[in-house]
Amino acid sequence: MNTLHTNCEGDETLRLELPATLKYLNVVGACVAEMLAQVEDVADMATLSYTVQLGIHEICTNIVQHAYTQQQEHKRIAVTMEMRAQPRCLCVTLWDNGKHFEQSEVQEPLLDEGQVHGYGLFLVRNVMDEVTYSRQPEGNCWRLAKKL
Amino acid sequence: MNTLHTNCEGDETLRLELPATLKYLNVVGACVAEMLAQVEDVADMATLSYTVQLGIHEICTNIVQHAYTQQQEHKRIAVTMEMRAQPRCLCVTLWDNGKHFEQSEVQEPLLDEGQVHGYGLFLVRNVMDEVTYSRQPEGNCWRLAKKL
Amino acid sequence: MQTQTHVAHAMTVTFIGRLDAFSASMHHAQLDTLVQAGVRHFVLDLAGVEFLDSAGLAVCVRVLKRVQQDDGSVKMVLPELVAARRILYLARFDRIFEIVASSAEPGEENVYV
Amino acid sequence: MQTQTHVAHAMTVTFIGRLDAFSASMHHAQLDTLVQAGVRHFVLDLAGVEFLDSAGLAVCVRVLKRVQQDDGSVKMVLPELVAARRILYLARFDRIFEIVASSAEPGEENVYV
Ligand SMILES: Nc1ncnc2c1ncn2[C@@H]1O[C@H](COP(=O)(O)OP(=O)(O)O)[C@@H](O)[C@H]1O
Ligand SMILES: Nc1ncnc2c1ncn2[C@@H]1O[C@H](COP(=O)(O)OP(=O)(O)O)[C@@H](O)[C@H]1O
Repeated sequence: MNTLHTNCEGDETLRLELPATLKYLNVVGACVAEMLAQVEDVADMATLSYTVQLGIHEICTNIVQHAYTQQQEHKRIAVTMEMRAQPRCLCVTLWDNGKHFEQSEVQEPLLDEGQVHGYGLFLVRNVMDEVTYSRQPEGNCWRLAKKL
Repeated sequence: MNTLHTNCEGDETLRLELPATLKYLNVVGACVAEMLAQVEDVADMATLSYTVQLGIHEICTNIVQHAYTQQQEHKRIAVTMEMRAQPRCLCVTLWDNGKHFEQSEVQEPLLDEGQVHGYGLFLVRNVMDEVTYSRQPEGNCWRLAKKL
Repeated sequence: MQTQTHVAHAMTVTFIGRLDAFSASMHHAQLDTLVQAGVRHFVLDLAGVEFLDSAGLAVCVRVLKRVQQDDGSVKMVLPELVAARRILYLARFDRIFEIVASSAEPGEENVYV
Repeated sequence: MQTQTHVAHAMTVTFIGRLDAFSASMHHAQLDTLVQAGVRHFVLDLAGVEFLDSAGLAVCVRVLKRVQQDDGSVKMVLPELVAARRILYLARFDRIFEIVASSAEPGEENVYV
């Protein structure tokens, strides 16, 4: 699965580092939108841009609302973005220093009943081509990729 | 003059680090626009947002076209942005590792004749409330501030 | 905002712009106020929604769960934005909510949020 | 794009979107092509310009300097965007260029860039 993300930290990487508060998340979306706006020959760029922004946004809101709930200080999110060729894709990495994520504790949403939470990671997995989480010495690391 | 910029690196700082190429400069503008979009009670936000984006954009294009002309590698721009209160202002710092800037070599544009270059810093000084350049151990440092 | 205690007919709530994690707590509060004011039948008009995320989905489901206990109902007008509509289909909202073409029924009450 | 060698009347060049450092080299090239094709009188229509920077200003001045040597002229339609218009006034473009209200003259030639 995680094949798009190799060597994703080159000279063309864009880095954004921001306070882990909901009010700044629009900035992340705007950066993604501008990076994608430069990509040519994509059939439905408006929809693609929306879904990629959504995927990244969901990971960010989870960091704000789950990883950093107990923490009072040093709540930051670091995001790196890079356009790659062959296959053409946008690779995004998100870092935080909050609580670890435990996949085993997460339940799939029961779609037919409607959920008051639990749609976030479900949407991310559905709109992105790659989603991986790992614990690194530097912190929690989420890697997303979307083919263009 | 340089009074707005004290203590501008707090928990609310947003950092952006990107390749020093013209094609990525829209991303910087989009970040600034989103940060300003959250500010309330500004009389003509559309014009204000445009002029602040322009000021930052001019410093960036100068870094790309003057500071990094001779350099082949490691051409990066680091930008920090922060909204401050009392007086309410946006503080922006731009860093590069290129050639030093020499104020003494710069001529004011002859406005009545029209110039094929030389409008950049003139515009920056006219649209921002503070503009300072300094050489720091970490590199060239441009500080801009705009009262809101 | 309407505050009468008995509302038999449907109340249309029109969302504009972002319906996301940042605005969710405000939207929760607004819908709660309407439920407390006696509204049991809603039309959530998402036609003008420009950005919808999982927290926005949760806002819709939460009001449904609350009024369902009281034989209430929630209908939904889909966003015009194709991408946002797709998110609602992904979450199978067309099975959970009755999708209606438009909220424009003359004489209906309307709240913009 | 027009390429005839003698053009007596004014050529309107309409700029849309960004007129900035990123697009400047392309715009320089396009205007150069027109000058080489014999155009001496220009109307630069900036009405639809959304972002204008110092490089965009330089694009306008450069074509002026080129055609002035040949008794040419450059008129300008200001951007509709107030902020962009202010930048032109800051640079005193109202003194360097003849400002006209609109480029819409029937029968005139038009190039969109
Ligand atoms: N970044 C994170 N750090 C820690 N826990 C997380 C993180 N993201 C998600 N989780 C856990 O996974 C669960 C499911 O997340 P999600 O699908 O986004 O739905 P929701 O956020 O609505 O609960 C969360 O309730 C939380 O327990
Ligand atoms: N970041 C920089 N590093 C080095 N030199 C610079 C920098 N910015 C501006 N300069 C010098 O100052 C001059 C004036 O800059 P400016 O007013 O922006 O006009 P222009 O870029 O059109 O020449 C430039 O021509 C260049 O010599």
